[in-house]
Amino acid sequence: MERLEIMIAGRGGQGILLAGYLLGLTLIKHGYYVVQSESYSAETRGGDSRSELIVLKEQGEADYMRVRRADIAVFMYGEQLRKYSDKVRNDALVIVDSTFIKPEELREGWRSILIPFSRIAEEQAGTIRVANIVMLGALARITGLYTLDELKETIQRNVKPGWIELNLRAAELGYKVAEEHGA
Amino acid sequence: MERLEIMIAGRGGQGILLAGYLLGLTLIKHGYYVVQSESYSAETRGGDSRSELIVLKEQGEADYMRVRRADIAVFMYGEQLRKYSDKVRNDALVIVDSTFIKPEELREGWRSILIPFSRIAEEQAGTIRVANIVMLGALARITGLYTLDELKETIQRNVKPGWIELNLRAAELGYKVAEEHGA
Amino acid sequence: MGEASLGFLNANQAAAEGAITAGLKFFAGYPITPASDLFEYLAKKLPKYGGVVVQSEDEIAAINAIIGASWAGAKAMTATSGPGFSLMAESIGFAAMTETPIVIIQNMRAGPSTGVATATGQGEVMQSRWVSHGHYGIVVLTPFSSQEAYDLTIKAFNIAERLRVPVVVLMDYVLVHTRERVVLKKPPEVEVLERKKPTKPPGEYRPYEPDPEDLVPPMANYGEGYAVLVESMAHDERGYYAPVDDVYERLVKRLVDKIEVNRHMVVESATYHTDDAEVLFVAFGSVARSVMSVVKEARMEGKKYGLFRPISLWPMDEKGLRKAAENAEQVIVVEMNYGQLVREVERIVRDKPVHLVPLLKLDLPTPEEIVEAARRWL
Amino acid sequence: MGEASLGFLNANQAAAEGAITAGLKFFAGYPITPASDLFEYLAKKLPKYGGVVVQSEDEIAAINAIIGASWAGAKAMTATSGPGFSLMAESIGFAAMTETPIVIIQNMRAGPSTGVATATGQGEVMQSRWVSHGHYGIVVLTPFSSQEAYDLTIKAFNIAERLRVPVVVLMDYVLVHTRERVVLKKPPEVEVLERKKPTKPPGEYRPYEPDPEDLVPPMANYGEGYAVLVESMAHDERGYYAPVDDVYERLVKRLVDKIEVNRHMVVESATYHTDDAEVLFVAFGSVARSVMSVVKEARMEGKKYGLFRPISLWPMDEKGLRKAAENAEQVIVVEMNYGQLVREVERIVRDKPVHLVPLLKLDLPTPEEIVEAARRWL
Amino acid sequence: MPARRFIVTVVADRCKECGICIALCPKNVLEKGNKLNWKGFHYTVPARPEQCIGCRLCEYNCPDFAIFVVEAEAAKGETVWARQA
Amino acid sequence: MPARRFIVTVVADRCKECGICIALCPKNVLEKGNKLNWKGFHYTVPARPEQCIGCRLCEYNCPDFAIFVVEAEAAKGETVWARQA
Amino acid sequence: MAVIRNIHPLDRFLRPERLPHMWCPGCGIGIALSAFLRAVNELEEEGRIDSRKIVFVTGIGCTARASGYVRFDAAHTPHGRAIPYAMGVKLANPDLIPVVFSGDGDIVGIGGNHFIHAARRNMDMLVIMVNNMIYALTGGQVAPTTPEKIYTTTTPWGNPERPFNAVTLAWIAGANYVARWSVTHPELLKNSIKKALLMEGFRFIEVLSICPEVYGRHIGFRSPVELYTHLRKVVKIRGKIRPLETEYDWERGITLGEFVVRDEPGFVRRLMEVVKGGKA
Amino acid sequence: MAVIRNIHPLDRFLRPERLPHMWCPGCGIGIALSAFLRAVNELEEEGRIDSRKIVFVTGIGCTARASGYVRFDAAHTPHGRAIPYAMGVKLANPDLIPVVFSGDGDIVGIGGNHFIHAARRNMDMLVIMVNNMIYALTGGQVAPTTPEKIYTTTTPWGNPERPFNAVTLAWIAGANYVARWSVTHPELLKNSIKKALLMEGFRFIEVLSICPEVYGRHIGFRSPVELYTHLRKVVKIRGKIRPLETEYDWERGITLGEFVVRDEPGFVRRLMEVVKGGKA
Ligand SMILES: Cc1ncc(C[n+]2csc(CCOP(=O)(O)OP(=O)(O)O)c2C)c(N)n1
Ligand SMILES: Cc1ncc(C[n+]2csc(CCOP(=O)(O)OP(=O)(O)O)c2C)c(N)n1
Ligand code: SF4
Ligand code: SF4
Ligand code: SF4
Ligand code: SF4
Repeated sequence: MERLEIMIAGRGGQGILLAGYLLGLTLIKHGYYVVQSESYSAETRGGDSRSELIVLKEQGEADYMRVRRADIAVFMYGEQLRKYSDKVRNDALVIVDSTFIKPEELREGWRSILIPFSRIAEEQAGTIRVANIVMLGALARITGLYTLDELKETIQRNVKPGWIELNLRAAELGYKVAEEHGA
Repeated sequence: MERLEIMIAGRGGQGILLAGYLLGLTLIKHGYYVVQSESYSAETRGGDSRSELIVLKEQGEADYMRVRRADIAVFMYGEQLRKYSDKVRNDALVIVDSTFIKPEELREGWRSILIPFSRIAEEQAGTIRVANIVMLGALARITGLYTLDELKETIQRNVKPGWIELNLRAAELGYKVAEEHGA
Repeated sequence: MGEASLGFLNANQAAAEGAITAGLKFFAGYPITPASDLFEYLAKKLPKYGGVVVQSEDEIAAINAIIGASWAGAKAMTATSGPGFSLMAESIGFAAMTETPIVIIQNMRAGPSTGVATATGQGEVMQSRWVSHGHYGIVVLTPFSSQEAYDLTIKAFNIAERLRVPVVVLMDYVLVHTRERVVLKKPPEVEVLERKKPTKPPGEYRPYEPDPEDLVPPMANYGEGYAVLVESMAHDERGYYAPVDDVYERLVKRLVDKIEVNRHMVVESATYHTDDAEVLFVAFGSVARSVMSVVKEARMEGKKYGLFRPISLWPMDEKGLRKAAENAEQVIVVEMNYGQLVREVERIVRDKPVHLVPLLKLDLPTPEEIVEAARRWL
Repeated sequence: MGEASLGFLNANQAAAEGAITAGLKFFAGYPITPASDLFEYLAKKLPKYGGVVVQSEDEIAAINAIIGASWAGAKAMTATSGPGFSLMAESIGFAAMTETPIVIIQNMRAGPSTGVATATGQGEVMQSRWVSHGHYGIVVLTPFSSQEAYDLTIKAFNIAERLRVPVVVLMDYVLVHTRERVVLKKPPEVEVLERKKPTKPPGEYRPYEPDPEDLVPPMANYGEGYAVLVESMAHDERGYYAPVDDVYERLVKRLVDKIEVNRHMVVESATYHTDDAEVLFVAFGSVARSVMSVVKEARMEGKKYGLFRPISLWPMDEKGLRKAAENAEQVIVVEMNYGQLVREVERIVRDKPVHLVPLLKLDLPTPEEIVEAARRWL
Repeated sequence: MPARRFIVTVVADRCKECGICIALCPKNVLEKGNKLNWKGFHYTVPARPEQCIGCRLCEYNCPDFAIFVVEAEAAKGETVWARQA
Repeated sequence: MPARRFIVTVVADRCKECGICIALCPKNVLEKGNKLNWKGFHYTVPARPEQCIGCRLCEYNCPDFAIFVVEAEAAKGETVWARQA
Repeated sequence: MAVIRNIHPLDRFLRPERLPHMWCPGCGIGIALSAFLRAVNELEEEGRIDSRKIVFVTGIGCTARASGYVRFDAAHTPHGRAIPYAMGVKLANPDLIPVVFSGDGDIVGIGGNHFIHAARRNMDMLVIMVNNMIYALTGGQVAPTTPEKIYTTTTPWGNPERPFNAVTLAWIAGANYVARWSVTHPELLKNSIKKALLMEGFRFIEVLSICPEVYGRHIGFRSPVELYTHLRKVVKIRGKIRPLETEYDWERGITLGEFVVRDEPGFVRRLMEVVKGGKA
Repeated sequence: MAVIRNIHPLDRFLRPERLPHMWCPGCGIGIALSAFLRAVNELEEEGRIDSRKIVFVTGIGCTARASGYVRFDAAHTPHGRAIPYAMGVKLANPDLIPVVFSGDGDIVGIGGNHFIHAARRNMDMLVIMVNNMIYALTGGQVAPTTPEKIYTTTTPWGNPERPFNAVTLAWIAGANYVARWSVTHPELLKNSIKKALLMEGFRFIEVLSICPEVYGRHIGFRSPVELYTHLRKVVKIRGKIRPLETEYDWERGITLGEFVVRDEPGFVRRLMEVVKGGKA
């Protein structure tokens, strides 16, 4: 792996930016060099939310810091999938929240994995608001870029005290469901 | 006369700027083209006050609008005479208020005329504040650049109502004293 | 109207008269030396012409008041000097963004900061163009005599109203302390333009939809039933906030391009003995008059000096300048700052040596002083 | 101290960390997107380092408060974006005139006026230099990464304190929404400079009397017994108002010259494949990174492209730029405005064609978009 | 005097599911619907219009111009769309 | 108790001839002098210092730090210059 | 392209194609705006106002976005500058009716000087200040109206400042009309606006609002209904009391009511009178 | 070069080489400054203040020129900005004692917003506002303190504005100490300054002054003594009255006295307390 481009996209309110941030921190802890950028339409809440990560083995030259062709894409909502799929490689690993996205929306060629992050969060963790963390747990297992423990450590250190417990559970849930998924 | 340079200088409070303004207006009425500029040190009251006039027969090109070598200079106070006499031609017509300036301060070569404008104003017009108008009256007679009537018309039109009477008297006084002076 | 009369006026008074001739109906200001006497002149006189003059609590209020007044249908103006102009920075951009016709008289005094309130300077060449954040268009005119102060103020209103841009008239302390004869031409002897009015009915009219030839949108005033929205955010033709690439690009480009497209009504310069000039001086404002004397006297001695004087400072007559410099071996920029106009001249005249003569003096330099300061290149 | 640590920070946070490392002790600000999160970061953190963070009633109050705080002995800073920077115009000149060390973080967003608060832009190239009236000196630094935001903020304080000038760090919206690894070097690994203190006793010390080599006067703080007068008017070495030609000239020249004389501690640029570049790009800030990708990819195709990136924008590394352009057939300036930096480049590189690629987009342009926009010259 | 009757209209695409009208309605006329509008909100529905007494608390307190009440012959609950594709 | 005595000092080059001290002095100690200072003002002179009662109205009301009063063995009027050539 | 229908009875004063507006679910600004529009609607129906003469001026902030949704002559001016802009409008064309509608930060924060000077001059305009006690658009910084000790993003240690009671400020500065209402009482607000719209001089109405997204989050009331209900408990309507007796205290209560009704000549009239007096 | 001697008992707080100062003959600013310096002198002699801790801050105007004549740490800041500058000074080094000394236009004209916000925050500083009822340095334009109807150069038809009563404004905004005096009563002024200098929080003293050159000329009292005598008739000293009872009326009278003496914690203390509270 020379340079890995990851995109996470969804609606405002789905915790996309926090997910991107925690992912970035975890990857850094793992030893990667990471550039992570956020875009969102602050003006119209409920609008787009995007986190992009460029992951390098070592610190490279600082150059264009956005995803051009994502190697890994996570879509948490259908609207953003439609909007940004042209920024995803034809052979990319694409992980989607099947609570909101139907299989037929996925492009051929993608190595697609459908997991109902939101439903799992709501049903098993008690609130849809941790769907983002469930996703991060799954991502650990699916990509192998970092371990579940590394993710949990990041959560421990960076999440507001009241939320840590819940988030740790969500991460585990995600990891487990991905495992079950055979990923 | 191609271009005539006139400088009037004195202390703040002597009415130098008003004199310059009225002189300018009168000369314009007479048909000259006039550029008149003011300099004063607003910061330190009682400081310098200077009015400079460039008088042309016809409108010339607009160029440097200050006196470089005055053809006619009026000094109402000694300090300014000392300060600005190097801006006065060697053969200039120099008119001074002898209330404040002694003959020995005048440069050789100058065609000098000494008249105690301030004393005349105080004694004959009742207030030193019209010394400037006395001077303008005298200047009409001495230079012949404009007539006493033209000056009086300017005063009529441009001086605050309450002051017109007094100023007209002062102008006449000045004219007369210059006449007596043989000018 | 129609009759020209004569005035013996300083540049402030002449500008005030020009504004009245142009149809000024609203003036808001905050006192500052040396702009106050323009303000005071209008305070006395404008009400007689049915106009309103008001002193606001600061310069920020003044400029916003004239922007509001302009949309309420009045030709509107303010006057200030350096510190006040700086305070207006944000709202000058607002006027540009909303394409509001306003005129700002800027009486340059010695800066920076409080500087010397009663002395002259030319420290605002660059500031007058770039004072506000973001990219926008603005017009800056610079008189060098009372007559030009009168004429250019009328021109400033014409440009402001016709192009819907803020126009700055940049004068200096020396000019506002110099009285000269001014011919107060009135229409039809002098042209007075009005803003373009909507031709479409209220339902269809869009306040930022330009006419394609001149890129300027017609302007509906408040109270005329058009429900116009004056929008400081990036907006589409209706005035609706539109944070979208192409709308944004179209808007910002047009704010600048509409001045370019209408250069003919804006750009102005004067030359003096430039045809065969080997040494070309560039100067504006009162200093240009001292330089004229330098050129005049040099010519008498047979020296081939010339002067290029930008009258519109922004945009400048770049072609005219290049032409004036054609035969020059060197170009000498004389300005009362530490090098601003010279940067533009260097940029425009790329193939000649360009020198700066910075005159950081508090009063108008004499021709002798200029020659002395430029001696090494003469 | 002494230990470097690692951060995963956006440019705002990195700049805040840089300021803390440099010894920031006073921050005053007024909320504005996208500078608020820097402010908020410091509001939480600075009190733990014994510093004070305060929100003022507007940006004018903020900048005056930091100027006062600086004289009271604190390293002081504010942060803002376009509209707030415009409001600070007058007092930036005050800081320059009184030679007060302050740092201003300016987070560029899309203008003019309210523009698009949540989008990027580079509309303040010229404004950052010329925002205030009168002629004065100022330093502007422009990072293109979080690391540089950290490093340049420290450098900004060093320059501000050592040269007694206001220093602007000009970042953009994209950078403050990008997190990267930052090595948080601490002294002695990184140099932190302090203002020069008086060597003379109170009776003899003059607050504006420069050391002859570096033209910078030592600075006594309030409360140290020197009875220093901070004077916004033109002043002599004692701070006494002196509306006199030679004092004025000496002062204004020195305000500019002291930066020139100390260029070595200010001027900085980076080049990328410029040695043999036939097409030289010039760009700064986040856009420069997109251009780097353009250059990198072109090189892979054997095209001789290069990039010159000014890091100090004002003053710029003019020599470096000319050198980078030596072999170029053309110079292409890529900026997110409608032509500002390009004017400087035209002025500096007078013998090559210089082209503008204005990218009036609301988000970081991709390398493809840049190539597309510059196609006619490639 | 016969009881007055009202039509309660919800503009579905404007509703943001804040719940204020539901909470304020003294007669329990309104409830959160289970359909989503284009912005993803479960818009309010006038479930029991016949109970409406026309106090207009919903109309006056709706921050989104999304509900209003008019007097009519017969009570009715309407859900309409302002934006039509 | 013997009457107290005061030295009344005028700093001649600071005085601007405003006349406030003269008008306020309850004992007619001061008067406008007939000499001009370097700025052209007829500076105040303490003409009758022996009448001074030390009320210091002159000192406190002088806008120019140009007059002050100190208690002393013998009454005295002084005119001094701050600026000496 | 979507077709947009005018539906709501206030839609004629709105730009329905821009709805839903940008305000968060349950934000009180919409309630305040609705009250204003109903006031105009009723006055127009009563034949007492011509809505085409209204100029709706806002500064910058969440509240200030209202100018983009109303179908009046309008302006969205720089932050804090709505009042001087409105002054220019009025003086240039006294037939127009300027209404400033903006946030507390905009009006008594950065714009505080324009506010007190306009009140002092009795400048003819109606100022409606929607007070959500926070800088909302920028994400939750302290406002000059934020209660003491409260957490905000720029006072993470607790707000050390005392808030303004804008009612007393407007009164002392000289306003002809001063009232405070709350979005929890929209009809009272509407009636007050109707009255104020027809007066001359400087009229000021403060409207306490709810910002569930930012202020609510800071104080632990994220749900609009909870915050609304809480605010209803905080406010106390008082009849016929004087400005000095009003309270502005999130703990002890915030007084609502009409506190100043004066009849002094507005600036326009004063100006016309001196000019007619004709001394110059 | 002239040799300059320290002569006057206050010369140690002055820069005698700069005297005579730029103020016109009979200008009241010098009387106010003299009272201030005597207050400092007495407090220092009483061992209650260290004059080296004073930072004397002014804006722009005739009054503001005072910073150039005093031998303290000082600043002559942009027009209207003395208060925020002083705020920075105090917060950066709480040992310092900022004193703002400036004109009415500077402080409640262009600087009005800083004024009310500093009072609201109870920002620790003493503000002495010398009120000559006019913009003097710029030659006689209307000030926010100019009486109604008066001729000024920008109200040649008569002033259409009502003036501020700065006392009530400072009080409503939240000042800890509010007093008004006049140069016609310099000892009372001095005593008030002594008291205020030792307090915490925001302290405000308005000093009515005489400007014979500009304001006096406008109202027909050009002679300093005449104007002084007239002002003495206009002012009325009242003990123990409340701010609301004060008058500011050139015809009916202007109330002098001490109107607010409060003991609320100043901003520095408040800030230290919340940070110590340690929530962030
Ligand atoms: C000169 C300037 N400074 C700062 C900002 C950023 N800003 C936008 S809105 C706002 C304050 C909003 O608060 P408020 O007026 O109370 O309105 P709300 O959003 O709460 O309705 C600020 C500081 C700006 N736009 N312009
Ligand atoms: C931004 C700015 N605007 C205007 C001025 C011009 N100016 C200087 S002093 C002054 C007002 C003086 O009035 P005041 O504060 O009452 O002081 P006074 O001269 O009466 O003592 C003004 C408007 C300025 N220096 N800066
Ligand atoms: S009008 Fe009253 S009763 Fe009817 S739905 Fe609305 S809130 Fe309920
Ligand atoms: S101290 Fe009193 S009595 Fe003595 S000279 Fe002064 S004013 Fe007169
Ligand atoms: S009060 Fe002072 S300045 Fe005035 S006359 Fe007396 S000594 Fe001179
Ligand atoms: S942030 Fe607050 S004030 Fe702004 S729209 Fe949302 S709820 Fe309303």
